[in-house]
Amino acid sequence: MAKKEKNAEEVTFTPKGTGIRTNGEIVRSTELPDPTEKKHSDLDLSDDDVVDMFEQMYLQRRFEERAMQMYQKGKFGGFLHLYMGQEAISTGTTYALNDDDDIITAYRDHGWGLVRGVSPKEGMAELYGKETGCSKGKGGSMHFANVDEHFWGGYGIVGGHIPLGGGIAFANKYKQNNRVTACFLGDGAVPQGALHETLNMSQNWGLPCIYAVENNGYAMGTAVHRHSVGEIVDRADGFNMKKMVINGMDVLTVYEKMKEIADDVRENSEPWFVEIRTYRYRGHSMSDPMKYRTKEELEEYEKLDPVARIKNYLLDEDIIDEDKVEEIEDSVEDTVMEAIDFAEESDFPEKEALYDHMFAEDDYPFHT
Amino acid sequence: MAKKEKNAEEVTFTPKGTGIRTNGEIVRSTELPDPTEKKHSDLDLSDDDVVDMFEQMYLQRRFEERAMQMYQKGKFGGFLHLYMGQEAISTGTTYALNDDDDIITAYRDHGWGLVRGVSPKEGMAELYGKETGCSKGKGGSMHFANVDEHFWGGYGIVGGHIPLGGGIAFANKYKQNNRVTACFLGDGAVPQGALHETLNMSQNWGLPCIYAVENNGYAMGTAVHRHSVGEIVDRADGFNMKKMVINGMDVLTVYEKMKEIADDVRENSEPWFVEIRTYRYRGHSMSDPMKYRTKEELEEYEKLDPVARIKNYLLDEDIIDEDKVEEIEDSVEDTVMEAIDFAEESDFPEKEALYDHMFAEDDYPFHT
Amino acid sequence: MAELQFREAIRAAIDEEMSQDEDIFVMGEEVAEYDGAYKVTEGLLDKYGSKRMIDTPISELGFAGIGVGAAMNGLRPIVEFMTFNFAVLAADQIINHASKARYMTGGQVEIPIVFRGPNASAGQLSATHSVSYDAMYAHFPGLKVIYTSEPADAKGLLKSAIRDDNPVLFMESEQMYGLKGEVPEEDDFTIPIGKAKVKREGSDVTVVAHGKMYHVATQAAEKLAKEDVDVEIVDPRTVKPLDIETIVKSIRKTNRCVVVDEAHPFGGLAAEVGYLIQREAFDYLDAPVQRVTLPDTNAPFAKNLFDEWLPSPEQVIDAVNTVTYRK
Amino acid sequence: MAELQFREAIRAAIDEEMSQDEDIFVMGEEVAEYDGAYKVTEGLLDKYGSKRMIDTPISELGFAGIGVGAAMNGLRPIVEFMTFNFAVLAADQIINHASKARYMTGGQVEIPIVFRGPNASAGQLSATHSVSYDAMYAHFPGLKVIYTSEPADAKGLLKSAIRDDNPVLFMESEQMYGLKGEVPEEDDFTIPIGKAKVKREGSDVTVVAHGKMYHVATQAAEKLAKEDVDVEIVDPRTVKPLDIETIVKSIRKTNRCVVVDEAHPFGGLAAEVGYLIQREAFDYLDAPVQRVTLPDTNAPFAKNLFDEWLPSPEQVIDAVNTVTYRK
Ligand SMILES: Cc1ncc(C[n+]2csc(CCOP(=O)(O)OP(=O)(O)O)c2C)c(N)n1
Ligand SMILES: Cc1ncc(C[n+]2csc(CCOP(=O)(O)OP(=O)(O)O)c2C)c(N)n1
Ligand SMILES: [Mg+2]
Ligand SMILES: [Mg+2]
Repeated sequence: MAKKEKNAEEVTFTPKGTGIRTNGEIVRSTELPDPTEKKHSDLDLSDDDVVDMFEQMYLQRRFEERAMQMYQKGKFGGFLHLYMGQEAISTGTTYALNDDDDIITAYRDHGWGLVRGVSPKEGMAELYGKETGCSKGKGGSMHFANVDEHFWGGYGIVGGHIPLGGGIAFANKYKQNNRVTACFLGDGAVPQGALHETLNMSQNWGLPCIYAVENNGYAMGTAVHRHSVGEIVDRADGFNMKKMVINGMDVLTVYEKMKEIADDVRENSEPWFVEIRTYRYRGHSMSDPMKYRTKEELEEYEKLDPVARIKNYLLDEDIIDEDKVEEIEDSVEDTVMEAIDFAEESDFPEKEALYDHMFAEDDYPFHT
Repeated sequence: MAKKEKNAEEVTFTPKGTGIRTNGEIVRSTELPDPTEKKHSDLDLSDDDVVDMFEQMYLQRRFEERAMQMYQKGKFGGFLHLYMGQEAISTGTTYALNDDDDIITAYRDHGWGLVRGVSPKEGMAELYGKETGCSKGKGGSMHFANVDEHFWGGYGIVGGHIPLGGGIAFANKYKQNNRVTACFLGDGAVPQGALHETLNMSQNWGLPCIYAVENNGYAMGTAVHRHSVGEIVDRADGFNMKKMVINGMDVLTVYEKMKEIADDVRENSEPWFVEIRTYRYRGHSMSDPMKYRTKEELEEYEKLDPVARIKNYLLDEDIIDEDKVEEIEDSVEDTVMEAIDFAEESDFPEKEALYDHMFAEDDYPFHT
Repeated sequence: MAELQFREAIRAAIDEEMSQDEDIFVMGEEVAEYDGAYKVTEGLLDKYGSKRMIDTPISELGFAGIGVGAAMNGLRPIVEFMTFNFAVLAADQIINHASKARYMTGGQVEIPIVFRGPNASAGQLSATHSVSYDAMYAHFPGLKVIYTSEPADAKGLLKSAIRDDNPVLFMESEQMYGLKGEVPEEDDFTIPIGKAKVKREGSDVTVVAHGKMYHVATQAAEKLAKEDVDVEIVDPRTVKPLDIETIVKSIRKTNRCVVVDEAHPFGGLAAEVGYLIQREAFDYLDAPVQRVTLPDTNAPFAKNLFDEWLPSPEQVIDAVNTVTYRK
Repeated sequence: MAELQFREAIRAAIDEEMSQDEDIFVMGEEVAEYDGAYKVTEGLLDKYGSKRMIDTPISELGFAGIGVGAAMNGLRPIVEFMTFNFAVLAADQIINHASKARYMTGGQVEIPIVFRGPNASAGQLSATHSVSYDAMYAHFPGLKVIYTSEPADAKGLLKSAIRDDNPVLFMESEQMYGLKGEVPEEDDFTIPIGKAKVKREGSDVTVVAHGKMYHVATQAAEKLAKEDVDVEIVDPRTVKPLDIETIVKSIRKTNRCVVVDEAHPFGGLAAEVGYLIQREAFDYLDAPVQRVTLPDTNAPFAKNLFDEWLPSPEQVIDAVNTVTYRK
């Protein structure tokens, strides 16, 4: 065969057509599937449920908007990864699951904590690194957790918590307690080997776990198609795993689909691989200049805002009126402001707390 | 939904129906696809080529049979993983590739070394840990290598060499030298995360690499379907990667298919994921009691012996006669016996060699 | 007391604990149907079934992490690595998750998990199968690390490890699995984690040695006894938390110390013990602490080089001669 | 000389070397289009294009291994880890492959690769983002490890690392990226790997400190100077191979030593240096070597605890007081 000589200029290790600066294009991958056409009543949700969903989502939104302000004022340090834009996922999922079903996620975890019982006070105090925080100030933004209510926490090593989710599901199957585990990960975690290893064992062993990717279009500055080949959901095909793509900007859709899936998992003890498409409104963390995406793209998604959407649904369906919405919003605002006061006033951990929670026993002889 | 209570006895983490002892069945996965119907001339192979293929395969077989004897006599130690039964793969592939195409494999590497220019003497001396060995006695059975002839060696961490194969292909693309890399791995390496990570980047970046699984039915004592869900080749689907299943017991088939694939890789700089089905005649290593498979299964595959098959082909097609076959076999036997003599008579490395090949420079100040 | 092989002592520890606690299970490559790559878990599948004896694919990162998750959620996993050389692939789950999740959640989760398997070299298995990993893990807070030298220690400490509510790395030696020793049979026989043991009393020099090196030290001590050098041997047994008091006590008596370690020199247990001795017993030392370790090279395959590479009784004797100024 | 930020010095080293050798390329997460998570590689995509500046997915094990394979096959990769905390996922490629392939093949392959990125903590980033990994890698034969404290050292040593035909781990500090210093501008300015530097002369006590801790040591020295304690500071710069001669020479003069290290105590650089000093300079020591390290706990998030956790100038002063018997 004749050798085909390639031009030096041609060689690149950027997937074709996706280089931001190398070819002037900004490419992103998520095409939102259609939201559900069902009304809440078709989904066996009461009016109160939907009102509560809105309140939960609005709380997540306001909590983070205020947290961002406090961060910018220098009230606390560390990373701050905001969940804004993705609240329909945490909320719809939590409604779809039983209260004793297990949830674990990555470091973008404020929404998950709040909807799973971390009080705004404990959450804000954790951001401030106070001893009253949900993780006693030991974890910070990336490590919200409320294990009593089956929220196992946020984890900061991308992909590292995926096997933990599998292990939680493993224990549930072992104990036959009928609990379903939902393990959320970012699109950026999909290329990690831990996913592949966990999916294989999960399918082989029939672990009752939903592996759900919150595909928000980017891993830091890298658009999905630049880091992962093909469509994310298709990773399931390699393992004959059940799969679904879900619109993550509509809480009713997330609720409907995640409920279907959770029922199936509970019934058959077989895992699912789910891609929930959504959008991250803010930068990756507070220091991100966001050059990798256009203003237009952001604006397009802001029009689809999941919090505004459920609010409008409430109004359009005459479930509550503008006054009631305002009342809810005000009360959420009060809650968040109280949380800030609480965090400000709480104490930092005692010095000795440095050595707490390292080991189960309290007389461990620390090395010096 | 009503809770479905499962019986404690039912819970198991062995894929259904595959427990050897738990349900009395021994299950294996590989169904051989049909071999090619083409004759060697249809494949542009000369008579001499096929004779040479036979000779190469017979050399690999006799080399290992004799090595096994020497090992049992206590002539050398360490692991000894025998390739017997899989010789059609190394041989057919080497014929299908250009001489400067790159090959890398795992620790079951004797056949690959021999067919890629490790002389029987250097190979046997390596098993003996002599300084005349191909890897100067530093590597042993698991680390045959002949980098001058683009055989990058055997590697002992299951799955660990997969990214190395990708990297070799990466460098070839970078240098636009038109070389194709063939990265062989065992079925047991398929569940390693390194595969998943490497496949994603390879497809995304268009690396000219064939990832070829030698599915010999088992990873140690674990049948394929017990460690990997579904069909191995389908792992490609998650990445939209080109794929193929190949009969690995027939050298002409391996040659035909690997050539097609190598041509495609060279033409398009796109990777392939290939499952070559074969059988391991011996235990995993020398200490394996082989309780995980039946005598019948082994016998069934021994009837398909790739070395006997190409020999019969030579005779059936009247390419050479029985006398010539015998002559070749005798000469191979002589070669192997000379290799043993050579290994026996070679010296062990000098004591100082302990510090050789640690660093590129020879004045590295070793820590004490 | 019964005379048991090392592997039998380990198996007995696992078996006794499993029979008392339904939440204990074993997972790893070839642990069940194959009866264990080195037959440590032989017979346990028949006894406990495939719910509690679980064969995994070759996915060290994945199954280590599934173990950690299962431990968080109420089980007590024993995760076997075919060797700790392969556990390097799982390092993220051990270092970033098992050792940290309790702390990061302010104590909301417990992680009662044992990671076990052979450590270090086992004859001519070449560079990737021969490294000792006890010191590496001991470096990281939140992990307990054990590497024993005798069957009784193994049984008593493994039982303690399984009962411990923290992550414990329990290291063994492929080459010692056949070694026999007297082992107490009582169900509640345990040895506390973090206690060294003076295994040979002597007055001239303290040799600190654990795991496989304990036996190298013993051989050296026997030879030295013939030359009237009276060696005291302290076996730390637990690497972390390290019982430095027992070691220092011995040095106060002998005033000299050699540490024998199957790891490479830089930052291994020998470095740590040597540093601590000079800090804690400076005024008692009549000579600098010497160490006998692997050289700073990878494991070679060739038999003669491999023998050269592994610490030998002769090297220990030389080091003792140095600290006693005999030669 | 030019006054450069640390990140600029690193960038200059990469840029100068890339411009001289076509085979050098950079790969890692966000190194190209994003200009680097910490802007170290800013502008290099524009200059060298997407063939040589390569964004990877979050697949540390995979891209580290692709780097090693590419190095074997003739290229000279610079692999960036967003931090060495994430490189734990790639440990198998560094420990089992990069450091061993040359040896196992009897010298048939060379692996001229640099793994670089920030090491250790960077403020309140919690437990999984705060660990120092230099000593861990220094433990394993076949790797060179560098962790510098000043821009000029960084530039000179990174250039040497890129030119080196062996695997080198080059560690930086997120918190030092903005630190400024005078940096030689010549294209052929390099600093040899494995040479420590006496950065402050003094006669009362030797403080050994590298990386971020060098600056903690400097602050301590300045305060101590006011109390007429004359501190000599030795910066090893290269962790492996370690230049113990320069350190010992200093101790022969001062007879006292404190090692400051950003790692945990067990088996860290401080342990190794402390052990070696007692072995090599026993008769010169007027006091046991003391170390100032992180405590044996994970990194806490809370600001007050984090500050408590990180070694401080006060702790260094206390340790100096101890070895000088001042208090
Ligand atoms: C193993 C590892 N590698 C790299 C990082 C640095 N990092 C933190 S978040 C992130 C991007 C993750 O993106 P994605 O999973 O899509 O989550 P998102 O931020 O969009 O929620 C990276 C690279 C890390 N924390 N862990
Ligand atoms: C990371 C790692 N885990 C475990 C092992 C131990 N081990 C060596 S070979 C092997 C089985 C591999 O099977 P396969 O990949 O199918 O290759 P085959 O032996 O059939 O050629 C195992 C578990 C290893 N060498 N490396
Ligand atoms: Mg994302
Ligand atoms: Mg196999």
